[in-house]
Amino acid sequence: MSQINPDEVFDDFAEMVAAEPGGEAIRSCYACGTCSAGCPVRRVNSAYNPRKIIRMILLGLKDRVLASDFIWLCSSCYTCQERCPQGVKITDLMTAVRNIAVREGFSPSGVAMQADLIRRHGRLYPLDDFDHKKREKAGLPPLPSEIEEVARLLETREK
Amino acid sequence: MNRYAFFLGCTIPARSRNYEMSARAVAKRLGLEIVDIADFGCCGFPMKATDQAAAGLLAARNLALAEAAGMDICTLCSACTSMLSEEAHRLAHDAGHLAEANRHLAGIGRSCSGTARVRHFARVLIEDVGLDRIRESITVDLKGLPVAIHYGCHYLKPSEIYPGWDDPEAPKSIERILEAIGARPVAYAGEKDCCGGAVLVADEDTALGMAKGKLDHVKAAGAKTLCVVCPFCSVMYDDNQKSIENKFETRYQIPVLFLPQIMGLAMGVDRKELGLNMNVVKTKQLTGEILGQDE
Amino acid sequence: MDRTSEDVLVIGGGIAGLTVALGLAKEGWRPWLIEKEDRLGGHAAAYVCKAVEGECQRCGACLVDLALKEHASEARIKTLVNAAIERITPSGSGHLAALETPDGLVEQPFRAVVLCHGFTPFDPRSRTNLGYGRVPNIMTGHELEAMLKVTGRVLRPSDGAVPRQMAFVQCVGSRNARLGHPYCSQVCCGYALRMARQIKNRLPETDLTCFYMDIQTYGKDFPDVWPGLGGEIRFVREIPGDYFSLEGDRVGVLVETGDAVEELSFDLLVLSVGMAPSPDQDRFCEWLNAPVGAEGFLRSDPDSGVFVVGSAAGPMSIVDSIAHARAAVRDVAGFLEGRK
Amino acid sequence: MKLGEYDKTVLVIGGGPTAWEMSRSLAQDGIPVMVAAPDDAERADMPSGVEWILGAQVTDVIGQVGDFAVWLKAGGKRFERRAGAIILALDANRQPGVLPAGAAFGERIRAMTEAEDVLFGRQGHPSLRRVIVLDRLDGLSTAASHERLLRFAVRVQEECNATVYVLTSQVKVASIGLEILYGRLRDGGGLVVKPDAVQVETGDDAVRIRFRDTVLDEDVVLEADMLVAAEDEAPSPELERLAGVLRIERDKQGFLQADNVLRRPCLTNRRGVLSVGSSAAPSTQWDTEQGVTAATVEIRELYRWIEEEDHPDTILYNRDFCAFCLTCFRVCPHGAIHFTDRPNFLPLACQRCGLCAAACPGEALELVGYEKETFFKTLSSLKPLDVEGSKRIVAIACTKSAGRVLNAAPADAEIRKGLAWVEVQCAGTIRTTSLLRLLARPGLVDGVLVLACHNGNCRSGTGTVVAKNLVESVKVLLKAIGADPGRIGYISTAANDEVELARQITAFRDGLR
Repeated sequence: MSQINPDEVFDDFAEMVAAEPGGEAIRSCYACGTCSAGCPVRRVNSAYNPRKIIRMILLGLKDRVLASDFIWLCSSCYTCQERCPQGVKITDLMTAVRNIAVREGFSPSGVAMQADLIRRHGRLYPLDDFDHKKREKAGLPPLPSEIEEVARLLETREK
Repeated sequence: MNRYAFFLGCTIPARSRNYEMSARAVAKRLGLEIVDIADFGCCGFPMKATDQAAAGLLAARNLALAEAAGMDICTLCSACTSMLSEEAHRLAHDAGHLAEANRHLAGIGRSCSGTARVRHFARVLIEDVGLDRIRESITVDLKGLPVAIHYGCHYLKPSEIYPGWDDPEAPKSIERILEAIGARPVAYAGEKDCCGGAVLVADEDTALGMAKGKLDHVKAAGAKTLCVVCPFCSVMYDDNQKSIENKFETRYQIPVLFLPQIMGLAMGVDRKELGLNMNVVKTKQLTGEILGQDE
Repeated sequence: MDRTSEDVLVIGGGIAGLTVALGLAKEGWRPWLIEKEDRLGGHAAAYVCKAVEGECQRCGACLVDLALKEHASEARIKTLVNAAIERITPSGSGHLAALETPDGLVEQPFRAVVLCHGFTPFDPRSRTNLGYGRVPNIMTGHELEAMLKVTGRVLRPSDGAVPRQMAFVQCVGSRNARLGHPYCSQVCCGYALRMARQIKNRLPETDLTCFYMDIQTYGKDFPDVWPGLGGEIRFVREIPGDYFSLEGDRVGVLVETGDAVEELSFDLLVLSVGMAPSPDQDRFCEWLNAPVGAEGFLRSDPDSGVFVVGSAAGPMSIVDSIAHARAAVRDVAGFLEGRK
Repeated sequence: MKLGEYDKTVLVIGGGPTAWEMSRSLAQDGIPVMVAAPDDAERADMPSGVEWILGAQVTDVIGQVGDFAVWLKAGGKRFERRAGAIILALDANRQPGVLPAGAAFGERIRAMTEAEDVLFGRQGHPSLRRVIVLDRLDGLSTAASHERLLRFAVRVQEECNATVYVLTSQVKVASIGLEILYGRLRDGGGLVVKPDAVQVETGDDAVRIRFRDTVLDEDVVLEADMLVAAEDEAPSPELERLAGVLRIERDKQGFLQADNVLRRPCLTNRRGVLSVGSSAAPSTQWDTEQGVTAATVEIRELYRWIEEEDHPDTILYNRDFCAFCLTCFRVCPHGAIHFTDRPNFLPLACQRCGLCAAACPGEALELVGYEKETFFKTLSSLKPLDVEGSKRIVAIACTKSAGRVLNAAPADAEIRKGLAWVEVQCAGTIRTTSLLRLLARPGLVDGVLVLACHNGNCRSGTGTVVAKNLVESVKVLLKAIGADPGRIGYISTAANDEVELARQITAFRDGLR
């Protein structure tokens, strides 16, 4: 049976999350269970359990959380966030944790790929000739294949 | 007459042209002028997980374009709706954030004041067109076609960015539209459940499992079609219906129609113009029943 | 000191207002007691005696009747029921109250005003996920009290059937930062579990579940009651996430169980709604510029002769309201006598 | 000791903050105060006009409100003082909860009081990284103990800036301000867990605690610099002694106030003997403040009552029938009987329950207004209406509960169908003979009911129990003589319990042959 040991505990992890936009209210959690009970993902895949994730963060289990697969399972449906009696923005909290994970070098290939596509083309699905033809055939107005201004915007920002 | 900056986002122009086509068709019939702004790019939503600040900036850029064009934004994709609305909400309520956004936008010679308004197509229909005009536009009697509504999540939530809009716990907006066009919304268990679209990237099994639950309930409720207002939801229920049927060894054959596709039918718009032939689950039989003919 | 002049206005004829007025009268003052309803007693007068097999459960509901009895034989209190307050304006060192009484408008100056306007039960409609008003057979704890008080039985609103499976959900509208209610309402664990015990005692086959976060120690008998309660009531330390209607108008809820999310269903579900500040509070706040405390309830401002007593000052049980009101008598009298 | 001299001085028992607040409150209202402080620690800022007797112990008290003779022991001397009222205002006596097996108090494991000295004492704040506060896990903590627990935890957090873990089973926040305090703990990084299976291991450099986290459903091992055991308020031995000296009721735990809502906030079974704060019950700061102020109001009212109203005798005593058996002295719940060469009935102390008269074996006592002869006359004059198809019932009802309900009910109410009743001050005063006289009227009376208050809600404390036992004994009697014991019944009720009372009376009526 698994056990959480003192060396897994980072006292400042909760603070780190609370400092990230969306994570502010994490410490208000009462662990009442409203979030998990209503979570459509949790019902299908018990690996995802918002209340447990929050408890892990509050306990300071930094590596376990950031390296996990479960933080990527939130479907961002906001059901929990709408209901949380303490105003914990659970969906936004998951985004915050994901951002931290990415910064610390953990992120599923799919997620990285999406971001890369957008950085490069300004669109998740750059339109190719095939798409243009299809649109024309369907009588839809033409659209640029990609939006290079987006790439510029992100570059100037990262500078 | 109302003009709107028509925001398609990434998925619709490439993957859900039937949604775009039907929306344009319905808009035309209801006298909504929708204007295409070529420079619109990704709303930012897909970047949120990696870098929410960057995502917000992408949204701000689109908002800046709409402001420059002097128009409200009308969206079709719920994810775009929430991403853009959330950013608009922040820009309008957080001066520091507005300044920060403009600092970056300046780099590409753009700026925003946080005044852009973002609304989903369905909301525009209810608030600006009105149910009466929609009723008047009806030429085909849907004879109480039993429709299951999937509102989806971002169309309603987070509610704080949609002041004055529908109640996420007991939504009514689409129901009202469908009733206005002579369809019969059918209640079913798990009506508010998420399609799972956003999980598809991370874990297909979970995503499909979520979609399956919904399809089971819809089938049990005896609905003839499932009505959606977001391309992601459509991907889960329409594009993936077959793989769900195979994966779980079951059978649904439930046509999944975008709201404007159903509306178009009621307005007597031709199947092709509504892109009904592009839906993955065949819609012929359904439309045949509605139009009282077997094509 | 001339105590014959009518110097103090007590607003609200609930247990707190009654107790303050009686105390002041005993001290020789001649308070006015004004109540908007047609009867005195407030919320508590509508509460049921929760005794089980001849054992008092210390809910204190019967104490209201004692206060009313005492009030009936107290000539020094000038009582106005069915009366409203038009407004209160500063006048000299005191307050000028315009009172809308059954026999017309009365203007009367007072040196001190005692606000005992009580609380308002939290309205679960404002949190639509709770399903109240939308899902049949979801009722509030206050509605259950009233039902027990009037009929002595529990019946399902939808069909008048006797519920076999009942659930209570605690902390509805309390301990809720989201709603701006950063407080425990103090009474809900007490009233819910006392009623639950009574129901269990009268209909032993009733299956009772209680969804909760923390059970509050209520009453001195709690150490005797609590350990045994587990046998009578199934305690689930979870707050349901979803409330919906099922076959036969049963109430369905989704509950986290640790390893899964379970759908549980009940014939009747009771929302243990907490206390919220009375809607009247805003007017008094404006007229008397009384300060508002961290919990969102009014605070006394003794220097200007404004006193807030009982559940108008914060969530309080009947017994605590009486304690608060008894104590307030000294503060008000002290003010009238010119002592601080 | 002599009685009969009205003295306004209030004797406050206790030497801590509660006693200090109590005496200050009284002094402010111009009431002379004398404090019997068990400890002999001088107090600075003593309220003016307060006589503070250090190291004092109250050894004996007789008399009644306005006129108590009190024996005190202090500085090796024993002396008598007079007081108009007595207020118990002792501070909380705190005891740490039981530590898990294997753990023992020491450097790293301390009780909260001790930890407060170590952490916030003169030697300043030692630097700590983590502190664990371990509360009792049976759910029986109180808002009082958690007010202190939360204050402590927040202080550790803010003054020693350590991470605080609180292990408890139920967070008790049912008192104004506690939820906000709990929020302050969480916002400051404190974590409250509700664990199962707690084990503690002490090392030289740290204390380790292992528990089952019920949210994660996993075992967690935490390391901290100090483990602090939370404390509960427990009644001190001194309270038990004082209960004997003052002859006042204690609750199950031993606090000096019966578990009876009629006694709240500060009353005891003896008029003029009050109990506030931690003397009466585990108390939050709020409870103590209300108790202290309410007690001041109570004293003002009592003195006004003594001065403004006349106080005729309440008990008629017939020496010829008195066996000096002290029964009356024993049964009086209000300490209203002072026994010298004869029982003396103290009119200011008597609360007119009549239990003494009912219990007197020689029937030497009568409660004024309820003299035997007149009462029996009333009984025999009781004529239940002959309602078609209904049995006739005669009830003796306590005026505090059933009497109220029956009087409030309209004449044609179901509850009054074929029922005639007489009210008494307390159901405990009913005599066997009264019941037999009623039962002995067949043809006129089908059933006899004793209607009392619910147990725990009886003004005289024991009246309900006495009444219930009486009815039981009469049932036995009836059985013995071959009569139908079903003809007599006992129902307890409250002034606001009309529906249930009606149901039970109907049930009794339907059960009559």
